Amino acid sequence: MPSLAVWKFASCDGCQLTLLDCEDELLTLAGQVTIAHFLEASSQVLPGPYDVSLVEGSITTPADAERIRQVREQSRVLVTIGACATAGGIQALRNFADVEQFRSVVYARPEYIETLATSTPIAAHVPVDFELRGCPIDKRQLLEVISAFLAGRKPDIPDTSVCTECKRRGLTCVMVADGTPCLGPVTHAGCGALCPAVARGCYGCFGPMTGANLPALTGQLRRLGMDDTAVGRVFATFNVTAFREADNEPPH
Amino acid sequence: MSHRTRQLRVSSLARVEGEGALRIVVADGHVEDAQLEIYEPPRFFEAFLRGRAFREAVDITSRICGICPVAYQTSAWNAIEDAWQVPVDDRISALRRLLYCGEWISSHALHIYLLHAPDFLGYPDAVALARDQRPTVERGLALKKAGNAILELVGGRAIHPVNPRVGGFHRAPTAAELAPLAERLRHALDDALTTVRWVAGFDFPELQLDCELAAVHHPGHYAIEQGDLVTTTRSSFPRRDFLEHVTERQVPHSTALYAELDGRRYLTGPLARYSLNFAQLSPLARDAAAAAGLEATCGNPFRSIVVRAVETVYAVEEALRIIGSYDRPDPPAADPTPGAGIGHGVSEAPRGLLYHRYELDAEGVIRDATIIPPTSQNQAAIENDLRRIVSANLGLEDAALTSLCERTIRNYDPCISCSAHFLDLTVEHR
Amino acid sequence: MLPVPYRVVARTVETDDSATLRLEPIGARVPHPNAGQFCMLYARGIGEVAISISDAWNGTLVHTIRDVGAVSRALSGAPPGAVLGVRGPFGTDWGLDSAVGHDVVIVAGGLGLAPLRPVVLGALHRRAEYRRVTLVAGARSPGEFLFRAQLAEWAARADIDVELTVDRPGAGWDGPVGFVTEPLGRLDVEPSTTIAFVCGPEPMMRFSANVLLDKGLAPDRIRLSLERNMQCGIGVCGHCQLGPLLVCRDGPVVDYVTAEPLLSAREL
Amino acid sequence: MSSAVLDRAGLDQLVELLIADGYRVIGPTVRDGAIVLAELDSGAQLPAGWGVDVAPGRYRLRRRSDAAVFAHSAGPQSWKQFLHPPRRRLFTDDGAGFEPVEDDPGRYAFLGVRGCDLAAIATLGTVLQGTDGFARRRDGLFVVAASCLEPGGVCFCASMGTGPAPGPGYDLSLTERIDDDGHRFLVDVGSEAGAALLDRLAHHPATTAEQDEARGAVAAAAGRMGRQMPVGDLRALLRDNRESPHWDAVAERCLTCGNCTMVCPTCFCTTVEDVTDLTGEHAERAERWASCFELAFSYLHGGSVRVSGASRYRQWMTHKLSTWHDQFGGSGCVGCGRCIAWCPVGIDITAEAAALAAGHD
Ligand SMILES: Cc1cc2nc3c(=O)[nH]c(=O)nc-3n(C[C@H](O)[C@H](O)[C@H](O)COP(=O)(O)OP(=O)(O)OC[C@H]3O[C@@H](n4cnc5c(N)ncnc54)[C@H](O)[C@@H]3O)c2cc1C
Ligand code: SF4
Ligand code: SF4
Ligand code: SF4
Repeated sequence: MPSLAVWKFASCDGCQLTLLDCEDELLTLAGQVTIAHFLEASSQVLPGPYDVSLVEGSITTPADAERIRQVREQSRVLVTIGACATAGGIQALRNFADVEQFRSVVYARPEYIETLATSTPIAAHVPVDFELRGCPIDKRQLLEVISAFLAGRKPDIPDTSVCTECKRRGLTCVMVADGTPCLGPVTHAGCGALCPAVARGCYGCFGPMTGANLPALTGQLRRLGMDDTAVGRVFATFNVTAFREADNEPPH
Repeated sequence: MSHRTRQLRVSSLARVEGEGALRIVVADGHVEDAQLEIYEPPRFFEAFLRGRAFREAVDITSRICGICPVAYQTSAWNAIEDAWQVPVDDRISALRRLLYCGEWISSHALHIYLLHAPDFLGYPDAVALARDQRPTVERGLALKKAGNAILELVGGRAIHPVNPRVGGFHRAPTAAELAPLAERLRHALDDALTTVRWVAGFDFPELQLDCELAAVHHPGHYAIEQGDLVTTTRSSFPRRDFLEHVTERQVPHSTALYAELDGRRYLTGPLARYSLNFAQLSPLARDAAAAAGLEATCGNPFRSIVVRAVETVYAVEEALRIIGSYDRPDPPAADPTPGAGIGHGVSEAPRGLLYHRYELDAEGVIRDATIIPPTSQNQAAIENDLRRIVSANLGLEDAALTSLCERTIRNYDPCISCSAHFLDLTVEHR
Repeated sequence: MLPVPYRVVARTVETDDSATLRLEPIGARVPHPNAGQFCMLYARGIGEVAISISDAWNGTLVHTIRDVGAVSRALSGAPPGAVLGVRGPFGTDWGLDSAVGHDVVIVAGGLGLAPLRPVVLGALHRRAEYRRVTLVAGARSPGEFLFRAQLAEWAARADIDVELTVDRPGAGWDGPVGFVTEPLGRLDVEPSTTIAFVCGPEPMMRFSANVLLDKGLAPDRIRLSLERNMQCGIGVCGHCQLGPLLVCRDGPVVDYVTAEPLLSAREL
Repeated sequence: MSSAVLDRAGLDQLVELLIADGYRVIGPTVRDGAIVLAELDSGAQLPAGWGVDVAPGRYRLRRRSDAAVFAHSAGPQSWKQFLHPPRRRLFTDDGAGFEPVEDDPGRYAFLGVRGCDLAAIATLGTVLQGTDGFARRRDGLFVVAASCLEPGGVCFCASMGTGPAPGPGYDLSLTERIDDDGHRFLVDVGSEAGAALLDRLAHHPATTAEQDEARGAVAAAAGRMGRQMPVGDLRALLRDNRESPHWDAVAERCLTCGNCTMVCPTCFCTTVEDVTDLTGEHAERAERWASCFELAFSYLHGGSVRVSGASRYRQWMTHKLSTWHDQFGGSGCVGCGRCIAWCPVGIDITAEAAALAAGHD
């Protein structure tokens, strides 16, 4: 049986929990793979190498930077799960802030802070075989990725806008019908358009889709009444680094 | 005991949420040191909440913890609404309580079945347990799923719900949308009652808490999503006084801040809630507790699994009650008017009390944030338990003693991910 | 959209990354294909992709597949006995019959030889009906020629001219080095009596067509086979659009009058 | 067949009869701040008294002073949602062979189909008629059309020749009138099934005056379209503008979000999903709506053919107005205006066509 390992770096645990939230499939999965390393769920730890490693969390310490290298060495396939692992997560806000200031808010002992100036995605440290987006990841997508790797096929994880899911669900666009700002047009699909389904605008949990035209959306957000600070804030959350990068890339 | 130094060490605790380690030093038959080490890297939430719009607090603090996001969201809106005295419709409050019940059911079921029960039954995990007792594990998963179904329907998503906002919800579900939940919850109630009977039959090591208890208290009902504070020695105090009573202290040998209540070690969470608010549990929950051998207070941390099961019964019942009398709030949210001010919010995360405090400016921008998660409040009590459990069991082999220590920690379902508030220390691996 | 089950009865390794499968129907069979058509081949649970027919007789289908991704890997690695799904045959054919009485020039680059093999076989089968038959085939390296035994057989025949060339020579290669355009450029072409069949990567097809045009061949005498993303094969999924064409229906084989403006537009 | 007149109660009765005959009646109703298409239990769910204000990238409900039920223009969905659903399972394979999924949505009756949308159903049919999924849904379809008396701010059916009066293809067609004589509908019969149904409804034959008045109103609506396509040969216009710099100008604004294709009543593209479950024992195929704005849409091993936003927008607009003629013998655009309204940034196909026609930027 192929072996599965789950690893945690700086994160909220939500993406790993998504695996345990697969209530209907968990025991089936356990019949298909050996869960060799999954601390949140088991005190049994089997030695590597592992066929598939799911990695949650971002790298924020030198120790973790070393640990991810070891995980990579032991993993045939390495899949990163969630915005922390694929983009550095919300804790990457420090990358753009005055770390001194952050430190003064939380820390009494500055000597420990030097190493924590950045939060970086796993792919900035080791090669990654597949990145599953989301803050948190979507359960169906997680199962799809695992099933696909087990079957040897390409996971069906469309790199397209949330709008396509919104429309397939037959939802009414909140931006057009209500003037509610929505990041759906530039955000990577995957959640199933959860926010428009509750009459709110998408806030970008899955980060930018490839080729997202951020300037065009930003213009629209301004027309809907958001000022520069507000526009800055909506992109500065869980995928802040990815949105900044997408914004710097000229639209194709 | 011979004159020697014993060191017990678990470098990565399993079946806890987040990354922690355990270190015990025993010298000359005396426990010199007992540490629950938190090496979860800090994520600076309090720092980057500064300068954010008040509406963002709900979405951002949710990301502190994927296991109890509703707790973070709730304490956040409680604090902000407290600052501005936002009048919130009872129907909205009911929907919020329903949402929180979902989190209790899901999180308690997770802890009972997937994290804690394997300890009592001698399995490394629930998957191994399922090999021998599949229907039992399936029951736990079904219960957990029922909780998640509430979170998904009311919150829009089980982890980091998207629907809640300061003032209420973006969209309130219709009664017709809620109806199918009731059906599922009726099954869940049976499962929850069975769960109480099941865990009541476990073997519980002897241990009695010796610390103060603190919980949220609400005059109207068993406190979950709002209220003020009650403790064992002090009948109650308002949430706005929280920081006058709770102080945080940095201890040299640990990464976390230790919270103390009026200078004393204290505990929050199921044991505290149960013991302090017992009278407000429903008759069914109290009967189930009695049948499971619990009295009106419970001081054995190992029995917390039973208390969790009883609380699960209560949460399912509450959810059913709320759905049964559901009146769709319209509009789904109150519209807060920002103003300069300070607000305090508390709520009962499945694993304990969660406090938020925000200082807001006239535009509704957060100027300062303080978040005190349950685990940092419980840490001193956990370590004290460790000390005592080790002292009482020095005759055990290292392996057995270590595993007893791990179980002791798991009694508290500590959620270490919420490192909003923890310090970083390079952990000494010996 | 329902595939017809076929069994792999033989698998021949062609190159490092490609293999030829012989498929036979298990029950029902798809209609007999014409040279140049393709099928949608389904690897169970993995996916379905367009693959040209590289030979066919009596219900048997032969496909040559290069491993470039998950589906093509599963297909090209399918061992004898494996069951695959087949839909088709789809698309236009090379129209070999219309070349009766003409010189036939076949230009293949890399895997492009697969869909062209039925042209060679067809012409040789009714050899007397065609005038001169020439095959110009190129590969990146000597080991990357498909159907090497068959190529040698053809090369030994007097009734077909075979010109092989490689981009990168390797051990044991003493033939020409360079793109197919070089031997093609040396070819004597009689514009009024020649029909050319070209298949390979898009740039290779464009360069080859240019060489042929330079030799005076009219664009409507040059045929090539196009490739676009394909999901349905029956003109309803929209993916294979190339300007006015639905390649699965109006192609893959089109003449250069049609293809030229489409291939020269960027990102069409 | 001569026309008839139905009163408001007659319309409710029409819905009742259709349901009694076993149809699933789909019609307009108000939900989530828009007039959507959904299954109706009764005529009471129709959007009585609601109108809409529509502009590029903007749609708002508006209260009307009367109780008209069809006085609104196209909403966020089209009938495509039902005839060509967003996701459809095609076959399953549990190891014993391919089992087609013959989903049976039941028989639909569409209520309130506009001229543009009636044309769209025909256009979609031209493309998809060979697929059993579409055929199953369209066969046995009962269509109650509605004349457009209040074209919206983004409508241009008149310049596409599809409205405001519904063309052929309906069973019954209604023209809604409200005045001192009350709320009523002029009914035109388009099929024997329509005639048979009308017979069972309380109605009276339309007088010539009633007919003239209603037809005059419809004809007048043609002059009130919010938009129009530039006159001339659109097919040639697009074909000849493949290399126009204008595509880059649109690309600056276009989000490549795909909304325009999703709301378009004729955009038919799909992507096939071949998936397995965790055990690998169960395999299945489904198709879901795709969009030519998606990068993967044109993926060939090694990369996508259409990467730039400009090429993707060009593909879409050219297909709608030009290459559709080559492929399917007609226009892919019927002039409903949905892509204009539901484009989050309000990109307007008529304005882009006009810019190309004007040949400048
Ligand atoms: C008419 C036609 C005939 C072909 N004949 C052959 C042949 O005889 N032998 C051969 O080896 N290959 C042939 N191909 C190419 C073959 O279809 C692709 O190599 C194959 O689709 C790659 O799929 P993949 O999943 O392995 O790779 P990936 O690169 O992972 O592709 C992912 C998906 O994109 C699509 N796709 C990618 N590349 C192509 C492509 N070139 N054409 C169409 N769809 C693509 C498919 O849907 C595929 O499943 C032909 C293509 C066409 C259009
Ligand atoms: S609501 Fe948002 S996601 Fe949905 S279509 Fe509109 S812009 Fe796109
Ligand atoms: S913000 Fe909402 S719509 Fe956007 S990705 Fe997150 S859940 Fe989905
Ligand atoms: S034209 Fe509008 S709706 Fe269409 S892809 Fe571009 S931005 Fe989206």
